[in-house]
Amino acid sequence: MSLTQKKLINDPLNVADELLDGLVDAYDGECVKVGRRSIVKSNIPDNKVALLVGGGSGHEPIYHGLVGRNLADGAACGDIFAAPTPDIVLEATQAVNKGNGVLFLYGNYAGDVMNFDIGAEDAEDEDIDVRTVLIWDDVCSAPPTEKEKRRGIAGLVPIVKMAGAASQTATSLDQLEAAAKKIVLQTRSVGVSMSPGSIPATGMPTFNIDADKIGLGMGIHGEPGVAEIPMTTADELTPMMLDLIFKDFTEDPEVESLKPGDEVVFFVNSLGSTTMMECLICLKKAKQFLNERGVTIYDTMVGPLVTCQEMSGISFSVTRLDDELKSYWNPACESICYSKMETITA
Amino acid sequence: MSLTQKKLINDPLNVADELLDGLVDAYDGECVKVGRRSIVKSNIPDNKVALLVGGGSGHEPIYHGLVGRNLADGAACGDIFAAPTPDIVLEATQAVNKGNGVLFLYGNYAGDVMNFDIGAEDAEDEDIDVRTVLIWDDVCSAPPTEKEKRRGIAGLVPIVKMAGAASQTATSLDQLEAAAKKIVLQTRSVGVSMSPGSIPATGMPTFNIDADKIGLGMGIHGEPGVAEIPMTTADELTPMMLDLIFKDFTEDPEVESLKPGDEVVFFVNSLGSTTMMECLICLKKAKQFLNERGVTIYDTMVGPLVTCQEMSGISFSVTRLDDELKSYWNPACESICYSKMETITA
Amino acid sequence: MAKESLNSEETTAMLHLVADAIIAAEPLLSQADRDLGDGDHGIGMARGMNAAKEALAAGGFSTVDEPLVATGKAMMSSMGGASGVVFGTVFRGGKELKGSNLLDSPGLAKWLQSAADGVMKRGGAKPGDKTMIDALVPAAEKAAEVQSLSLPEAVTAVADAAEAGKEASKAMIATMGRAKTLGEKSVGFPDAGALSMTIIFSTMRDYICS
Amino acid sequence: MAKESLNSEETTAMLHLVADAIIAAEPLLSQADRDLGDGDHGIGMARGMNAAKEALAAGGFSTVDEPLVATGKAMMSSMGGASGVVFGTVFRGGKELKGSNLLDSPGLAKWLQSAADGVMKRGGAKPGDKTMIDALVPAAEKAAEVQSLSLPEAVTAVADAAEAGKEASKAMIATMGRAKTLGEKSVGFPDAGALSMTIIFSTMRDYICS
Ligand SMILES: Nc1ncnc2c1ncn2[C@@H]1O[C@H](COP(=O)(O)OP(=O)(O)O)[C@@H](O)[C@H]1O
Ligand SMILES: Nc1ncnc2c1ncn2[C@@H]1O[C@H](COP(=O)(O)OP(=O)(O)O)[C@@H](O)[C@H]1O
Ligand SMILES: [Mg+2]
Ligand SMILES: [Mg+2]
Ligand SMILES: [Mg+2]
Ligand SMILES: [Mg+2]
Repeated sequence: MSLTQKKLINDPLNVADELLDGLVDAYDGECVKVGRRSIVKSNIPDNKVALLVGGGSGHEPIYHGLVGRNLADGAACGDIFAAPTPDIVLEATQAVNKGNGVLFLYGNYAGDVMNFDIGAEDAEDEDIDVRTVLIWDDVCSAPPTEKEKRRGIAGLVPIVKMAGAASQTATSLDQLEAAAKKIVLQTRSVGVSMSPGSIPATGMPTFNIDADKIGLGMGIHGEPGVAEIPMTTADELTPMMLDLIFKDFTEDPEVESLKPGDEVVFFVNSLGSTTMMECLICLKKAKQFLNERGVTIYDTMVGPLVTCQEMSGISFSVTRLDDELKSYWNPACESICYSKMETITA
Repeated sequence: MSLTQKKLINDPLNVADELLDGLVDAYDGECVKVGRRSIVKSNIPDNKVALLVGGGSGHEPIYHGLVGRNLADGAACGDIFAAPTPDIVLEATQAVNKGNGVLFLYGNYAGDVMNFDIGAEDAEDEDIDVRTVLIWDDVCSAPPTEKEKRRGIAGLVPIVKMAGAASQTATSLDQLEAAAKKIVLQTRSVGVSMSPGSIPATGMPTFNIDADKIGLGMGIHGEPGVAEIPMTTADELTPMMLDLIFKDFTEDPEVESLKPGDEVVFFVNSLGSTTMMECLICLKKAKQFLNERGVTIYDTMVGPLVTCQEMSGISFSVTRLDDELKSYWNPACESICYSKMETITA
Repeated sequence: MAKESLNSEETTAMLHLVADAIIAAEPLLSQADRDLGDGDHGIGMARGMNAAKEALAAGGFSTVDEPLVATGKAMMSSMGGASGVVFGTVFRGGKELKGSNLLDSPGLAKWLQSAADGVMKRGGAKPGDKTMIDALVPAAEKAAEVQSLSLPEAVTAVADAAEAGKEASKAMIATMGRAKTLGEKSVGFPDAGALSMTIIFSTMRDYICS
Repeated sequence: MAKESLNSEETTAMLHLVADAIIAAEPLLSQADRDLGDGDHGIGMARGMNAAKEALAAGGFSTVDEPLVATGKAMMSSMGGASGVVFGTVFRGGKELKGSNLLDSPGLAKWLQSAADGVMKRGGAKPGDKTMIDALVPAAEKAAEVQSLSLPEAVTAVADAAEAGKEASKAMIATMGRAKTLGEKSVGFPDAGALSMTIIFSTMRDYICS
C-alpha cells in the first residue's frame, strides 16, 4: 500500500463539480443539475412541501446522493468539505419550492449554518417559506445540554430517509418541520476513526493519528472526539461506543432512556476504507449488546454511506421508532446513497 | 495514514464466520444461517426454482450480501478469498431446494468450480437437481475464444440482480438456467487497481504495485491484468477501459457489437477504498463515451459492491438489455448489497 | 513612499496583493486547519481570493467601498464553508464606506468595526472562541483607538494587534467550526482563520507603508 | 532408523509431521501465493492441516489408507479454495490402499498415481500449467519408476522429483487458478501449490529415512 491514496480524478480543484455531473448522470434523468452546484428532482409535484438537504462534497454518497424517490427533493452542494455558498442554497431552494415552502435539513456545522441561513434570508426575500431543522446526532461533540454545538454525522441518512417519507404526505411546512424535529431528537450517533482521508486538492490527510490509536467520538472530518484510545478489537470497541449512545439517551432530559421494548433503526456506517466485513463484525456484537438490553432492531442499515474520502473508521447510529416514525421508515425509497423496498409488516 | 490498514476485527482467523453472523443479523430475520457457513432466505416458497450464489469472503457486500428479496435465495460462503467447501455448498443447496432444483450462479475461479462441482455431485446423490452457470465477465482475463478461462468480477451484481428476478417467475430449472446464461453472455467488465487490500489473517497486501502505476484489467484479488500503465486521470483511463469492453463485444462471435440504440445497465464499482467521488467522476466520462457511440444507459449502479478489502481501484460493467432482460432489471429488489425500487417505465 | 490614504484604484491594487498573499499562503493555511480542523482552509481562501481577483480585475470602481464589497461578494459566492461567509462578511463590511473617495484611518476603523460586528452577528462566535474573531476584534478595536494617526501608523498598529490576537489564539480552546470538540488539544496551535486575518492585515500594511 | 514400510500408526505419525511442516511454512506459502495469486495459500493450507491434525488425533485407524483419507477429508471440508479440493484429493487418493496394513514403495506409487489422476480430472489442469500438478505428476511418475526400490530410496527419489518439478514450474507461465492471467509475469516464481507439494514430500522423506 502506498502512503498517499492514488485517486482517479482529473483537475483536483474541480472534483466537486465533476462528481456532481456524474451524480446527475447516475440518476438517469430522475434528477437535474440546477444553478452552480445543486441537484434537484425533475418531477417534484406541485404544492409538495419540499425537502432540501446539502453540505460539503467529499463525503459521497451523502449528501447529494440522498436526493431521490421518497427522499430529498434537492441538495445544495459545496466544494470538498465546504458548505455550499448562499447563492447555491438559493438556487436549490428556488428549484425545489413548489409553493408550499422548503425545509432545510442538514448537519450542524458553523459553515453550513451561516451559508444556509443567508440562503434562507435571500429565499424569504423572494417570498419562499423556509424552515431549518439541524441534524446534531453526534453525541460526542457536546453534552446534551448544548445540542446547538453538536455535529451532524451518519445519523443524517436515517433522518433524511424518514423526513423524505414524511415529506410525501406532509400538507404543510409546519407538519414536516415537526416530523423532522422529532426524527432528529430520536437519532444519536457515535463515531470512531483509525486513519484519515486525504483532501483531493492537497493530497494531504485531514488529520494525524498514531498507528496504535483510535479516535473515539471523532467526527466525519476527523474532528477529535472524546478520547484517543489504544487500537482494540471490534468486540471491545462496540460496547464502548454503544454505551455512549445509551448514556446520552439517559442523560438528555428531552428524551426517554433507551429501555426494554424499544425498537430502533440501527445503522453501522463505514467512513470510507473500513470494510463491510468489519462493519458486519461490529454489527454482530452490537446486536448482542442491544438484545441484552431488550432493545429490538426494527431494521438495519450497513455500509459506507457517510464517508470522508478514504478515512477508516465506523459509526453507529440509533433512531428510536414509535408508530409515527415507523410509518416514515417503512416506505420504499431509492437514491444513489440508500434504497430499500417497502418494509414487510406482519 | 499508516502503512497497514487498522482493522476492526476480533480473531483474524475467524473473520469469515463472524461477518456471516453479522450479515444474518443485518437481515433482521429475513435470512438465517445454515450449516457451517451458508446464509439462506427464511421464506423460500415451495416449488420455487432456487438460485444459489457464493464464493470466498472478504469481498463484502458480495456474495452473501446478494441474498434477498427478488435476488438470490442463498449463498455458500467460503473463508477469506477461498471458495466454500463442498460441504458448505451441499448444506446451502439442501436449504434452498424447494423441489424444483437449484441453479448455481457464481464467478469462474478454479477453486469455486471444484468445490461447487463436488457439492453439486453430492446434492445430485440426494436427488436434488443442480445446474451451474458460471460468471466470466472480466474481458481482460482471457480472449473471447477462451471464456472458460475468464474470471467473474463485478458484473456478478447486475447478473444476480436479473437472475434473481428471473427466478421469481421461472417455472423450471431449464428456464432459469437459460435466462442466467443469456444475462451472463451480455455482461462484460473491465477492472483496474491502484493499490492492494490486505488479508486479515496476515495483514499483508495481496499484491504489490508501483506507486505510479495502475494495473489495467486487474482482477478482484489483484490478479494481474493486461498491462501496468502509468497512473493517469479519470478522463484518460475511462475510455481505455470502455474500449476494452466495446472491443470484446465486437470480437466475440457469440454476441453482437455494441451499437447505436443499444440500452445497457452500467455499473461503476469501487474495489474498496476508491471513493464514490472518484466513481462518479469516472461515470461522467463514461456516460459521455457511451453517448458518443449512441449507447443509452437504461440504469446506473455505482458504489463499492464488489470489493477486495481496502483495495483501491474501479471496474466498469456493461449489461446489454433486450425486452426480456429489462423485465428482469425493472423489478424492485432488496439486500445488503444492492436494493432498488421498481423502475418507472414510461 | 507611504500612503496617507488610498483611492479606489489603490484600494483595488492593495486587495490584489492581499489576494496574492493569501493564495501564496495556501499550504500554510491548510496546515493550520489540519492541526485543528479539516485541513481545507487554505484551499477555500485561495478559491475565494482567485474569484476576488477576477472581480477586482473587472474593475469599474469609483469609490473605495466598491472594491472591498466586490471582494467580499466574490468570496461569499465562490468559497462556501465557514470562511466564505466569514471573510466575505469582513470585506463586505466595506459598504460602511459607501461613497468615500478615500480610505483613511477613520475609514479603516469604520470598515473593521462593521466587519467585526457582522461576523459576530452572523456566526455567533465571540472573542476567545479561537476563531478569526480573535484577530479581527483586536484589530478593529485598535483601528478605533488609532484613527487619529496617519494611515500607515494606523494600519501598522492594526496589523500588530491582529498578530497579537492570532498569537493569543494559540492559548485558547477551540469551540466553533470544524474544530468544535478538539477542546484542550487545540491549545498551542493558532486558529487558521486568525492566521488568514494577519496575512490580510500585514499585506495591507506593507502596501500602505511602502 | 530408516523405515522399509509404514503401518497405520507410523503413517499417522508421518502425517502429523507433514501437517506441522505445512503449518510452519505458512508465511513462505502465503508469500509464494502473493507473488502469483491472492496471497492466501499458506493460510488455507494451515487451516486444512490443523483440521487434519484433529482428525488424525481422533485416531482409530487400522489400515494405512485410513489416516490418508482422513487427512484428505479434513482438508476438503475445512479449507475451501482451490487447494482444499486439490490437496484434499491428493490425500484422499490414499483410498487406493484400502485394506493395506503397510505403506511401501508400490503403495506409494499407487497412491500418488491416484492422487495425480484425481487432481487432473477434478481441476482440468495439465502438467505445464504451473500448478501443484507440476510437482505431483513428476513425483507420481518417479514413484512408479522406483517402486522396486526400498521405501526410503523411493520416497527420496519422489521428493527430489517433486522438488525438480517445483523448480521447473518457475519457468512456466501460470494459466490456472487465481494467477490465471499473470501470463509471462509469472515466470521466475515457483507455484505456491507446488511448493506445498515439495514440503509434503520432503517431510515424508525425512520421517521415513530417519
Ligand atoms: N462562527 C464563526 N465565526 C467566526 N469565524 C469562524 C466561525 N466558524 C469558523 N470560523 C473561522 O473559519 C475558519 C475555518 O475556515 P474553513 O476551514 O475555510 O471552513 P470550514 O470550517 O467550513 O472547513 C476557522 O479557522 C475560524 O477562524
Ligand atoms: N485446477 C487446478 N489444478 C491443480 N492445482 C490447482 C488448480 N488450481 C489451483 N491449483 C493450485 O492451488 C494453488 C492455490 O491455492 P490457494 O491459494 O489455496 O487457492 P486459491 O487459488 O483459491 O486462492 C495454486 O498454487 C495451484 O498449485
Ligand atoms: Mg471545511
Ligand atoms: Mg484464495
Ligand atoms: Mg476547514
Ligand atoms: Mg490463493
